[in-house]
Amino acid sequence: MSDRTSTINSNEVGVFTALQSVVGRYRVPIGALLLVFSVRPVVSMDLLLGYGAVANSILIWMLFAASFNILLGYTGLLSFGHAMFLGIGAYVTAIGLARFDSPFVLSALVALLVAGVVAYLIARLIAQKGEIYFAMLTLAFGTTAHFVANYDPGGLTGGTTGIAGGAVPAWIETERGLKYVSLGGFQFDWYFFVAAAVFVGLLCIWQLVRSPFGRTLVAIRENRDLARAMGINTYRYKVWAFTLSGVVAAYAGAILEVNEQGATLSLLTVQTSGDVILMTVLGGANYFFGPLAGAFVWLFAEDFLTDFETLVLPLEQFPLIRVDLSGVLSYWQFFLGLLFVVAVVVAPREGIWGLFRSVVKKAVDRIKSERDNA
Amino acid sequence: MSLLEVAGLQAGYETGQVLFGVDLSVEEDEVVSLLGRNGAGKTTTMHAIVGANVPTVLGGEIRFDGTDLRERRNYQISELGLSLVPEGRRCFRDLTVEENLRLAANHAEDPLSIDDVWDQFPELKDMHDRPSKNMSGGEQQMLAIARSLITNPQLILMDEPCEGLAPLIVRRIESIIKDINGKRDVSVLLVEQNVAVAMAVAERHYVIDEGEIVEELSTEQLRKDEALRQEYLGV
Amino acid sequence: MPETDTGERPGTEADVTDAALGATGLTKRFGGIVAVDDVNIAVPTGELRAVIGPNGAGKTTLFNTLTHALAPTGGEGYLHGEEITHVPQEQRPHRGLARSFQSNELFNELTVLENVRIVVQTSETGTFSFGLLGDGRSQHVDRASEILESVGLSRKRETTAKNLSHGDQRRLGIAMALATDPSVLLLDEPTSGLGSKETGQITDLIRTVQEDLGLTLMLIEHDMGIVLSISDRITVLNRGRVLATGTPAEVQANQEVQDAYLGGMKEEI
Amino acid sequence: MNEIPLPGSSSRSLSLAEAAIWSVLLLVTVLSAVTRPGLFVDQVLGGLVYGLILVLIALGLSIVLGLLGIVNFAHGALFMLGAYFSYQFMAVWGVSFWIALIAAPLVVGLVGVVIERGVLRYLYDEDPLNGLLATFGLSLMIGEATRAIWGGAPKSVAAPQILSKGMDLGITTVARIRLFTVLVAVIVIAAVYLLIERTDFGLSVRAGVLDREMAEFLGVNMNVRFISMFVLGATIAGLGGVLRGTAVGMDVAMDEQFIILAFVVVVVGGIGSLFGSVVAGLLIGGTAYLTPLYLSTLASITNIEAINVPGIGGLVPYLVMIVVLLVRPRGLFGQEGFLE
Repeated sequence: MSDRTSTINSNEVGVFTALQSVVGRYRVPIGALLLVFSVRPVVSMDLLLGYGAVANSILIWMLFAASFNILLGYTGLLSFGHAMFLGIGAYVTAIGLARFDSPFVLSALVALLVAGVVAYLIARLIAQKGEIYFAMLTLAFGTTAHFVANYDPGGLTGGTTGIAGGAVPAWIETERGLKYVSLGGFQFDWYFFVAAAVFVGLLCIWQLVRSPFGRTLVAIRENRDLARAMGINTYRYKVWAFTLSGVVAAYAGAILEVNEQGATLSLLTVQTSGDVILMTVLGGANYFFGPLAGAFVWLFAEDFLTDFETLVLPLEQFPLIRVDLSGVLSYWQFFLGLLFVVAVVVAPREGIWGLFRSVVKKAVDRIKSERDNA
Repeated sequence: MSLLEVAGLQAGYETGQVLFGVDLSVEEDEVVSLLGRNGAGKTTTMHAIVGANVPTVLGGEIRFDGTDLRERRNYQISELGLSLVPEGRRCFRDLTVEENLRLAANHAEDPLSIDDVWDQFPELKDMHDRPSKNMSGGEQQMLAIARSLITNPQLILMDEPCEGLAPLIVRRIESIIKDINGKRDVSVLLVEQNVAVAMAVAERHYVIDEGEIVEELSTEQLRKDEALRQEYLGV
Repeated sequence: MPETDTGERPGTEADVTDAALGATGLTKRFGGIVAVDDVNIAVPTGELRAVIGPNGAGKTTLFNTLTHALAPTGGEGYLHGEEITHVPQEQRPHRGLARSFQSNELFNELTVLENVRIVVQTSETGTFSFGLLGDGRSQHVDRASEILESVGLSRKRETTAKNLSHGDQRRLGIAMALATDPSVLLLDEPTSGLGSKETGQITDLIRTVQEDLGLTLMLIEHDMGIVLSISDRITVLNRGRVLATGTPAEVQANQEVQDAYLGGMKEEI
Repeated sequence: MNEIPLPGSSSRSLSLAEAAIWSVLLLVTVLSAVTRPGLFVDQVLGGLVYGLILVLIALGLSIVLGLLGIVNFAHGALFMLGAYFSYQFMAVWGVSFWIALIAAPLVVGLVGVVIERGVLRYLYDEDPLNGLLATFGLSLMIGEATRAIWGGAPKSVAAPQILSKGMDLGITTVARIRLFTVLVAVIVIAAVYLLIERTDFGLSVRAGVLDREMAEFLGVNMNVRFISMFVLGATIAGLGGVLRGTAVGMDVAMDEQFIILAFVVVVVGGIGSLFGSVVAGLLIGGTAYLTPLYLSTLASITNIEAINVPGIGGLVPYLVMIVVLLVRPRGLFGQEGFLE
């Protein structure tokens, strides 16, 4: 639990120096910073994918999953319609760029505003419903958003084809399939822009969940009746949690729009909403980094397992067993689904990140006790 | 050998142990009461005996008619002739009176006929097709007792059957308990806070406090021992 | 309206508009069952009022109705002379009316300090506050620590609430109620499930906070020893109705109370 | 402070507006039926078949939800498996439709046993969200397994001769398999109703829904009943899959599409009410098929082509649900306090 706020245990304070305590206190932003700039180098390693193109989407989906976890992990609300806000972010930005020739920043700001207003209005209608009803109603509103985009009102959304042409900001340059940002004479890799933007988004979420507002959300998740008895207006907190989570999702959507050079209808499907649930729970809704881990594993596995063909044991150099897995692993979702089911049954809020933490903690404890014994 | 024999029973919940060695027994054809203030462990004892989901039994023995109850699942106790009238009645709210009774009879070894029950509880017969949620507290309590009785048990465990009921109804329930004990030779273990009710129907009384039986006495002794009533029952 | 009376005789109450906490004709029905039946109550400022009655008498439902955790079916509620019948539950702590729960209701996964700190924060910022800037840990910690000190939980401030002992959970519940900075405090069986040693400690704690903070207290309690020793006056409930109200001596002497609640020893059957 | 009003507390004093709405509906119905009788009958029947298929899935969902408190997202996958198993029986092994009609649902029932024993029993008495999430993962697994075994391309099977012909109703022709679907669904629904309301087994199941532990104290072995009801629900969903697969074919997307709509049916009908599920299934099937027709009728009368929204039929179930839940928070026949 302590991961959320990086609480410093009182017995640790004596041990850590002041510097270490600052690191401990800000370990979430520091971790996030390290994370966003290491995703591409890591996935590009030969042992893993050998290429880094997927890193951009991984980062954006991490942010999207983290925005979703404001609801599921911190407030305890399960939404089946979160894709709606990712989609609004992408669509409104694309409409601004392609249909009104407005600059990217303005389009994106309008996108966040629209997402916020839509989320606020929906939340006011449904925030007080029981969890099953809440999930079903978010699903209904999400489906409605998909319908509207598909209906192509006023030729804005482009129907089934989505918005493809003219939806890239002027400061994006493409060379041989790779995107570069060119701002005021500087030119740098699009990946760094995504990393910085995602980092800013993660920082906002971190600040949100550690703020008094965010801690109140956790209290509501833990015991709604007690929260009310102690003077907390649970309804308004839920409404604003839903709204802010929608705005951050739209922010991820705006970045995704540039990354994919347009908005596609698939962003608004129930499947997208389902994927973000799967990622978040698989990664561990209990932790700030849980959904990020889940998004990474999900998207990485998609590329890695689909490419994976032959399993050689124990080592490439000494092949004793050679299994052709290409036929099986192309159905990678089956195995991730299995992992997901096991995670929910064994420890529903822990996920991969919780498992990773407890393994690390055990190892540290063992080293400590060995050192003490010696 | 006693009909019900509980020895050294320890039990508790997630939040901590509640029973620290309860010893009690019920003989055939006897009405015994288990007295104690709130939180003393009365309902926990009852639930431990019948094998409820909570509490967890941590140690001790529970024997009914020679059978080790700890080996039995909660749905296997009724076939042994042990029946529970739980705290708060727990009638199936959407089922009618007759359905409540039929359900119990369906799963008993040698049930009474429904007419036997109507004879004992004529007021229930008049409302046989009414869902139990539409009945008053007293009527629901009658139904809960009737539901136990129709399984033709050897022993009924009753958990505060007079809770929140008007004096007239309390009298009626007292007479029912005496009646089923007298006419049908059913033993009753009665959990009560109301000493008057316990003294009216039971011959022998256990007093439980902080998870242990602290006293076992006759009605006469209980009547006389004001200090004990003050200390353990707050009376 | 109840009689305007000094409240000397058992079964009578002072004027609700003079009282810290009051109710007239308060009623709560569940389907066919009347759990709280036309209850008049008026607890003067600074009084410690015990509510007793057999199981199922409607004591907790009375608390739930007074705090609007359950909307009353009829009647009015008053706080410091002001009518609050329709004030929502979450606003009442901000007006000075707080409560603890019979079962241990806590924010289970949070630490002891966090449990109290969130209530302090709520008490200072209102039923809703954006409070997006700042750090949830540093604000209001001092006040929360002070309260934990006063209930004797300082050493356990970093313990997760669900891992506390039963007695400490009760303390934490009281600490959270105190953190709302109440003028009127309702305690629902603060000693239930505790051993005699812990019961004594909690009783002392209740007495201390009442004296230190000048609280008006209303308390559901089964232990007659505690009730007789600490309460100024006692209200006896039976089947949802007020049977009698008076000083411990008056209530003990009341025949009706003897019959209905205390076991009716003299009653012949 | 609390300036936000709580939704869903509307009054019942809208009789005039209601009367207006009903009379407009009636008028449009009559107009549609008169101007395009063939299409009207087609749509009514289409809605009926579609709605009944939804009811077949919703029955199992509703039972599992009421009895075990689990929102079984994998129930749609069982429905899909029914269709694919019938394909395996009929197209691959060459078994007759009539045998597949019985055998495929039974095999689905077996899969149900595996799911119940392998996963769901660990989730009883847990947070309902966990059940929803775990079964969501299961449906993903079954979906991928289906894709791996039978491929991603749509499949179809040939209905037997007697059902493949059309039946001439004068104004339109109806495929007999659709009428057969209606017949089977009605029989199944009636049988489930009788089982639950009229038998001792059903009595013990109803008691278990209300207070599981008390029923066990009275000697009911609830576990056995839970498993049987789960398997029954799975089998019925499988049967629905066979009927749907035979009538219009199958693909791997039918899982998600139908489970979501079946949930909509359960929620609109009111969680815990079988009768509500039946009514809601027919309501949703009917509105999904009739709304496009009504809108096109309205468009042709008023000459406003914009009314004729393409693809509106797919959205109607959700709109119905939003409206129903905002007006009646527990659905049409839902009970107080259930899963709130």
